[in-house]
Amino acid sequence: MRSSLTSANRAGWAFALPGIVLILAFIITPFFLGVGFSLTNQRLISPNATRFVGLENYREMLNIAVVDLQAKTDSAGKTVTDADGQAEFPRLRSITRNPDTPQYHGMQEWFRWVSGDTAHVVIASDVVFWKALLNTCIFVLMVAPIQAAIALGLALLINQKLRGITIFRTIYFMPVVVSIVVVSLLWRFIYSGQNGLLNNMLSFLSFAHFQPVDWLGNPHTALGAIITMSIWQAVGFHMVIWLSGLQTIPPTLYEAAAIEGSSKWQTFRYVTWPGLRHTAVLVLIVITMQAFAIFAQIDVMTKGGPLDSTQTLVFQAVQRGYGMQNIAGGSAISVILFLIVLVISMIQRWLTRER
Amino acid sequence: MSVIGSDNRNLRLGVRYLVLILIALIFVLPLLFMVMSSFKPSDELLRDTSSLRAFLPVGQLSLDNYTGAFERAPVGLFVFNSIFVTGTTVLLSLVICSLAGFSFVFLQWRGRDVMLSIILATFIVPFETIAIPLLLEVSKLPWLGLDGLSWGWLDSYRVQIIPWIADGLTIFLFVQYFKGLPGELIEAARVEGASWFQIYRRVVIPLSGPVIATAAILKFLIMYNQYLWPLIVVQQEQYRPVMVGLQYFFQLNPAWGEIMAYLTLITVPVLAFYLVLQKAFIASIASTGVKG
Amino acid sequence: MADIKLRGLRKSYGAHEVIRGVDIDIADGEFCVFVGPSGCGKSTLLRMIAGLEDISGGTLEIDGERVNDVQPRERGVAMVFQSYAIFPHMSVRENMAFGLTISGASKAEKAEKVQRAAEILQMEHLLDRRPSQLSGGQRQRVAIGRAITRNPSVFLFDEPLSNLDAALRMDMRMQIGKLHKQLGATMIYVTHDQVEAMTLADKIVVLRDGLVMQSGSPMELYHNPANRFVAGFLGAPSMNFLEVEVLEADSENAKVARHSMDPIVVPVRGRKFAPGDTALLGLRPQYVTPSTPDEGVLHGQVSLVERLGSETVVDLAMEDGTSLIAAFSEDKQFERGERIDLAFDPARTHLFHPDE
Amino acid sequence: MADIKLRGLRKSYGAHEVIRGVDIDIADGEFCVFVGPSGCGKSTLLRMIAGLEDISGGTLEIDGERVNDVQPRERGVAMVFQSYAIFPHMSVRENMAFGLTISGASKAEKAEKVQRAAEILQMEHLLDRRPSQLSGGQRQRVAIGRAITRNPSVFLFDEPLSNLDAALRMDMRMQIGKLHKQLGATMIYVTHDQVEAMTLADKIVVLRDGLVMQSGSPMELYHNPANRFVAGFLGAPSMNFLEVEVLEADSENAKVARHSMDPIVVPVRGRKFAPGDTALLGLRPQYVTPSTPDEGVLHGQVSLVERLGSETVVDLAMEDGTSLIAAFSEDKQFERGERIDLAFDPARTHLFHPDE
Amino acid sequence: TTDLTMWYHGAGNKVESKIVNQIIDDFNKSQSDYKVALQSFPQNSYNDSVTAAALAGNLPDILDMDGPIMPNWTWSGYLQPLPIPEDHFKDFLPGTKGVYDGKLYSIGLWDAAVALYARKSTMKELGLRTPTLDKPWTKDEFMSALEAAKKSGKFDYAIDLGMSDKGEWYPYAFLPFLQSFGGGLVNRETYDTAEGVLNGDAAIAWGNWWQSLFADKLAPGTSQDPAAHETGFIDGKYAFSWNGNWNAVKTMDKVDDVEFLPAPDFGNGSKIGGASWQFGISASSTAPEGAAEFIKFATQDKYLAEFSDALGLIPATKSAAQMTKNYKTGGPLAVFYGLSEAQAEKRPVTPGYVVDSKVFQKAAADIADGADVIDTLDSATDQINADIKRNDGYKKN
Ligand SMILES: Nc1ncnc2c1ncn2[C@@H]1O[C@H](COP(=O)(O)OP(=O)(O)OP(=O)(O)O)[C@@H](O)[C@H]1O
Ligand SMILES: Nc1ncnc2c1ncn2[C@@H]1O[C@H](COP(=O)(O)OP(=O)(O)OP(=O)(O)O)[C@@H](O)[C@H]1O
Ligand SMILES: [Mg+2]
Ligand SMILES: [Mg+2]
Repeated sequence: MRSSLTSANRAGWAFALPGIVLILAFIITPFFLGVGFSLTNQRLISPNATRFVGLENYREMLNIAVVDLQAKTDSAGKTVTDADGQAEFPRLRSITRNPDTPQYHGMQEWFRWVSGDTAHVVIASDVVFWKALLNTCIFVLMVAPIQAAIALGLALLINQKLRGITIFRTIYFMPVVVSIVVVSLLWRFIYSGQNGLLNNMLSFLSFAHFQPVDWLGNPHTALGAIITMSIWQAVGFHMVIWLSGLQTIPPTLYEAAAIEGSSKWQTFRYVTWPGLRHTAVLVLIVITMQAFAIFAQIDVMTKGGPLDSTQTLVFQAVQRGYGMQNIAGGSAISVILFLIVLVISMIQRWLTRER
Repeated sequence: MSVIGSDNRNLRLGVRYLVLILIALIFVLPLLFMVMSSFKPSDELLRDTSSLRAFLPVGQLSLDNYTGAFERAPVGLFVFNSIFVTGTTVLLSLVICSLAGFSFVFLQWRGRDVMLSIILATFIVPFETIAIPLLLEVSKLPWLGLDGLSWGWLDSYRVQIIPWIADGLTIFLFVQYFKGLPGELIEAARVEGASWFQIYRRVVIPLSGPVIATAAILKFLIMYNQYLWPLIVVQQEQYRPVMVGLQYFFQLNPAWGEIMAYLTLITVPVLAFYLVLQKAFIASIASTGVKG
Repeated sequence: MADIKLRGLRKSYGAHEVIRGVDIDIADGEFCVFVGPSGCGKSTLLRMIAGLEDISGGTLEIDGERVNDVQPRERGVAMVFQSYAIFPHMSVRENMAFGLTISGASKAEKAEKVQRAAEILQMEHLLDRRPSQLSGGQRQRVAIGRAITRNPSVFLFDEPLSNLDAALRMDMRMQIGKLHKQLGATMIYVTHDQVEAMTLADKIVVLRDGLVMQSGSPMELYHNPANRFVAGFLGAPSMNFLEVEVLEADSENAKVARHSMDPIVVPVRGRKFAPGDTALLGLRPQYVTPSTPDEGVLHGQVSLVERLGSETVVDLAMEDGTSLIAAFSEDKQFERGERIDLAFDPARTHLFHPDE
Repeated sequence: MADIKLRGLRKSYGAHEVIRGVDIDIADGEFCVFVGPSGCGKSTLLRMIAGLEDISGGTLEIDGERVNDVQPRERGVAMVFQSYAIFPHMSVRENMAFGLTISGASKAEKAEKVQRAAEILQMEHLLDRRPSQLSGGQRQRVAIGRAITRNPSVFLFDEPLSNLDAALRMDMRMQIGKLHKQLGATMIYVTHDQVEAMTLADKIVVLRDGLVMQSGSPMELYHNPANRFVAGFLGAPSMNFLEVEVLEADSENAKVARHSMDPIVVPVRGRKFAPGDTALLGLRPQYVTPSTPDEGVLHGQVSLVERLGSETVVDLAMEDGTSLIAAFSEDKQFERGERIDLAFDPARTHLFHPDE
Repeated sequence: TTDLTMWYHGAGNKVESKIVNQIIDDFNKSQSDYKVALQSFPQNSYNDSVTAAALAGNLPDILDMDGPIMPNWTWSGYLQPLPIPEDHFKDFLPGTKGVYDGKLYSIGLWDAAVALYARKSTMKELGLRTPTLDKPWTKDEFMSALEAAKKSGKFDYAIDLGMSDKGEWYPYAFLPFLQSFGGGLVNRETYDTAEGVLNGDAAIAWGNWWQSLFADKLAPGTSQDPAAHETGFIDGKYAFSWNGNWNAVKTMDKVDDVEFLPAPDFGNGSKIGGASWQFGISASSTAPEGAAEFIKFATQDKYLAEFSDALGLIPATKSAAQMTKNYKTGGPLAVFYGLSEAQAEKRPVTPGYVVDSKVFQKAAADIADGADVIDTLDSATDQINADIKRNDGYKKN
């Protein structure tokens, strides 16, 4: 229903206009330029003319297939096995570099699973992209809930009326004010595999039972290490957002709840949490967006390694756009990222809509 | 107060503080490492990284790293540039984004909802991915300065400021907050004859302390930590900000001591900014708090 | 100068219609009071006049002009909100001066007007407080203060005195009455307080479920309620309704009787009854007087006594099981269960159809 | 079961002391009403009893135990807030059931109790609304509903009926009275409504500026006010105070006179006066009766008439310039400027020292 | 006078800046036709800055660049050939000359070299032969030296390869190993494919060897922290270090008996990377003659020597070398001059190198981290080929 009284076409436009113009000029326009690039073979620098290639860049990135490898057999027709008794398979290059299967040329293995004498290999033209996509999703799925929850916990903790609480408030916030680049540099020392602080501390705390871990050098721990550090760095910011949400809840509601005999948890459940609805939407969306944009940590700490275990989409977009001078490819990643995040934020908003 | 009660109370209080302090350690130690290291010679600080010494002011402490940092790079200039660019952007951004947020929440106009969705969608675009098209764009934009019309914004403060003023996230922050303000206050002001701008100025903004602080901090951090953008749009040292300046220290042999000194130096203004804001923030909450 | 005309005004929230076609004329300078049960739409109507709610149907005219789509700030109204709506970030002084600040009044003017309002409201000592440091009644007075520092042509008050004590309320009531005379402004006033309604109003509008039940001068409504609802709504304690049988009726009077009450002749005030009809005899508690058993028309046993000092309200269980409220303008002592006999002046009763 | 003892209770906000040493005993099951001017500290006192405000001095005992430092949730009280404090994100139903939800009551129990409360409050049709969709009075009823669905041993009501219309208010008042009898719970009730205070209270406590002026049964306070403040505060319109000169006085009576009023003998009710003293003669407006010029003791000109239907309040300008309010329990018509003569029963007057 | 702008990558490097400024001052004073103004950039981000400026049409007259990127910039049209006859630089080390398409586009004041850092004492203790330029270690000798070091138990790792420095260091320092094995990054004749070069048998052999270094814990892997890289050899945690000559002076200060050994020969000769920073003239320069004047002025022996003394880099000419304290005959670093002269091989001279180097870097890191050697090399090959295809073979048109 359109309301005639609150409608103020001119005032409304006038107030929003500066913001809209700026966003249009400096975000939307370049973004669409980028979308345009992703449909060409645009290079960062090149004397060659730019060509329209349609969805070629996307096809190259998304192209994926499953091929089967049959275990090697000896002259007797028996399956050759290696030392561990596992069937041995021919190399993938017998397919990807085989003139008979040109459709698989230029594709690499992403992962495989073996059933009996057959190995099913998922191959893709752009394995790194798929890995980056997967890692980014893992990163977001880990960081968003954990960071939001810890931040809320901290906010509740420092929302107490205690002497000197602002000191703690400031301390918890401190990592936020330090640039993520700086933080990543510092944590590289902490995570160091041989004599890193973390290893030494853990070993001290466990009375030397702890085996040093090469946190950033081990494909199994690298992403986790980066997740932990990212949460550590940004949690203070979200704590402050939660805090300001907490402080907008009218004290009388707490009083009413107290009178009604509600316990701490019940007060949280029935008063605090519902009162934080707007804030929760905000925090979740902000964290998700920031998490999807993860770049600096990777750039400083691992450059996507080891073994692509920390590749992420934005890192890849930058790597391609600048490092590999393939602006078209980089733009295509950005567009895909945009679409993913758009869908997610629409789902998020739908889930948290006003009912 | 009974004796038992007070003991219990003190115990509970003690536990609370203990928890607070333990958590504080987690947050403060890496930064302590940074600060302490800035007083140590490079090789010593590297050696110390493996032990608790990293957090302690032990060894040969001196200010050499600081003098070294100042010799290596015009630190003062970089800090000034960053603060100037950041400060200007934050101020403009708060004004422009809060106006937009106000318009989206309290006013109704044709195309409002569509516009809002579009703007909110923009904060999904990571900057890294639009940097190049944006660079191409700003290198061709006109500017009317004191010395007449010129083309191209490169090598200036404005190129570091203007594109960053408005962003979807800041507008979103304001929109979310404004939605939660009691509508009747706006109504009261309207009946009192206030124009929309007066409502914005005198009612909404004074009540928006928390969100202004949040948005300011966020923007400040984003701006202060700018790296890629100034790197590609600014060629002259005179306009370089602190994060580009950090690269001065990564030579073939990074001067870790000086790096730590530099990091400490550039972190101080942000911390100061936060402390000031926090005070304002708390004051604004105290004054707007409602009692039953 | 502003006269206000509501013509077939309607308001819906979704499918729920809360104002269902209201016509009211408020003359320039008139003091009009809206009364009605909680939730009947008084605040909504006021907010529509102020321009804070969209009008779903009908027209609203101020000063002869259709203002359905005019912004509140252009309507020249001041309003006291039921929920106060004072600005938490401003001191009392700033709150009161808000309208003046907005219109760019000089410092001196602001200071003077605020000072005057504060005197009227007896809150000069609170001018520098924040709203959070005020009691409920004090907040309400700030809201009134904000409205009266301006000189609008229309005042809208939404239960402005509900949180004040009797003495202060009386005082404020008189101040508002005075203000009305002085300024000659049109005032629309929502209240639950009958005294306020009766004493302040030039015209009372009784609402029910989004419809106007009756409007007119206080005495008109009190003495000639248009229907049973209005009769019951005005006056405290409210009118008793006794079921009676019509024995005879003409255009002036009717003869009615009921179990254990001898037939009496009562005025029909324009209503039509036929013999044999069942009717309701309306009898204000104040018009019932104690009497001797043989003079008395009504007899009952005291089931509840409320002593208010200058008045005593008695709830009587009558022989046929119905109850009757009687109010005596004296402090009287009754025992529960005591039997009393009552008389009343038939000329002061009202006769209604049961389904009105 | 809970009796409540306040002993020397104090409360300061910074340097500002708003409760300045209050002693009150409230017996188990008693219905105690706090009255007093706006800002005198009623809400603060209530909030202190509830445990929502720190106690700056003195002790508060519930059921014989000192509870100064006990958490609200452990005090077993239910409270209706002056500002309602209903949860905006819950439906009316959920709001009312809140206390039960908290204590883990079964669904059936919640449904039943909410249903009962809704019936009492006449808001069954609103149960699924959100607070933002309710009118002021409806919100207030939700707050009452939340308190009464539980069975606490102490009820605290802060002006619970201020936003309701007369009829509903009377109804609610009776419901609360009934509830009190049924549950036998201790109730403390803040109100500005004299009728509520007089009818509900076992004991009324009159407060002023953070101090208790008098406490006792309604009739005690009405007929034997301890001081001029209480006398003026209770009763509406409030008592007239006429300056008189004491001619003679003993322990029982005093003979007083004033310009243009012949000497009369009035009771001193324990106060001491000496001949030649100036005193104030308190005279309730209801106890003034019209009379013939020669019987009349007071003479004046009508300066204001307020007709309330069953009562008529007249403001008289007397010959010496002071004004006098008279209330007649009838609808009477007076002209402004009309001269009237009044009589009163000296035995019903009160005599006060001027500086009380 | 004509104003010339010049960009240089030395921001933050006090010594380097001082000399560059000195040269510019001298030049400006030496004549009155041209006036050079300097803008310094931090090295790490220098290429990005130049690329951005080029995109925005904002290049200076004179700029310096890392050797291997020159073909790319030339191909993209940023640079113009130096208007200086080639024999002007005939005495210059081959690594300092940026030739593409038969034309000289850039000239360096110095070259850099990599050597195997070792302690004399360690060598003796482990009983190792000291390799020479003429007779470098073979692969087996090298590996047994590492094994010996590991077995001695005195070191955390036998050799530090500098794996923490994930940048141009990888191709610069490790590509020569691959070349010594007989492999390469791309076909150096046609520059149109990497097939068979980067994933041929020689390359696979290299990959297996490379992986074994880390699998056998002879060298710290990609997660090595920068601190360990810097202090490890000096603190005696590593027996050997594969390191650049720019670290030589500093190491000599701390380790008296350090010596610099030539690269081992893995079958196809000892090889190290060549080509360091060089000066060139932008295509958009309006006064190329002036720029050329400056370049000629700056490449005088005295400045070459000055740079070398200050930074420890190899001066571009023999005559300049004689003027330095480290590289004159018998000087402590003279060995590097020989290394550079004898072993330096340029990285592939193709515009595609920018991408190739990134691909190599990732492949080397992945193999070190344990990835399948053949699959990784295949994948790298595919990427390079795809890039070449995407750029229409990097042909000029
Ligand atoms: N936070 C505060 N700081 C300072 N003064 C306060 C604060 N809260 C209340 N007061 C003052 O304390 C006094 C008592 O307030 P309280 O709310 O108890 O009054 P009340 O008797 O309930 O009045 P009302 O009938 O108007 O609701 C008032 O004068 C009020 O201005
Ligand atoms: N936003 C809304 N959505 C749906 N119904 C609403 C909304 N606001 C008010 N109502 C309903 O409209 C009716 C009229 O409300 P209004 O506030 O005008 O009542 P009122 O006469 O002022 O009552 P009170 O005396 O209790 O303040 C009520 O029944 C209320 O429940
Ligand atoms: Mg209302
Ligand atoms: Mg109160």
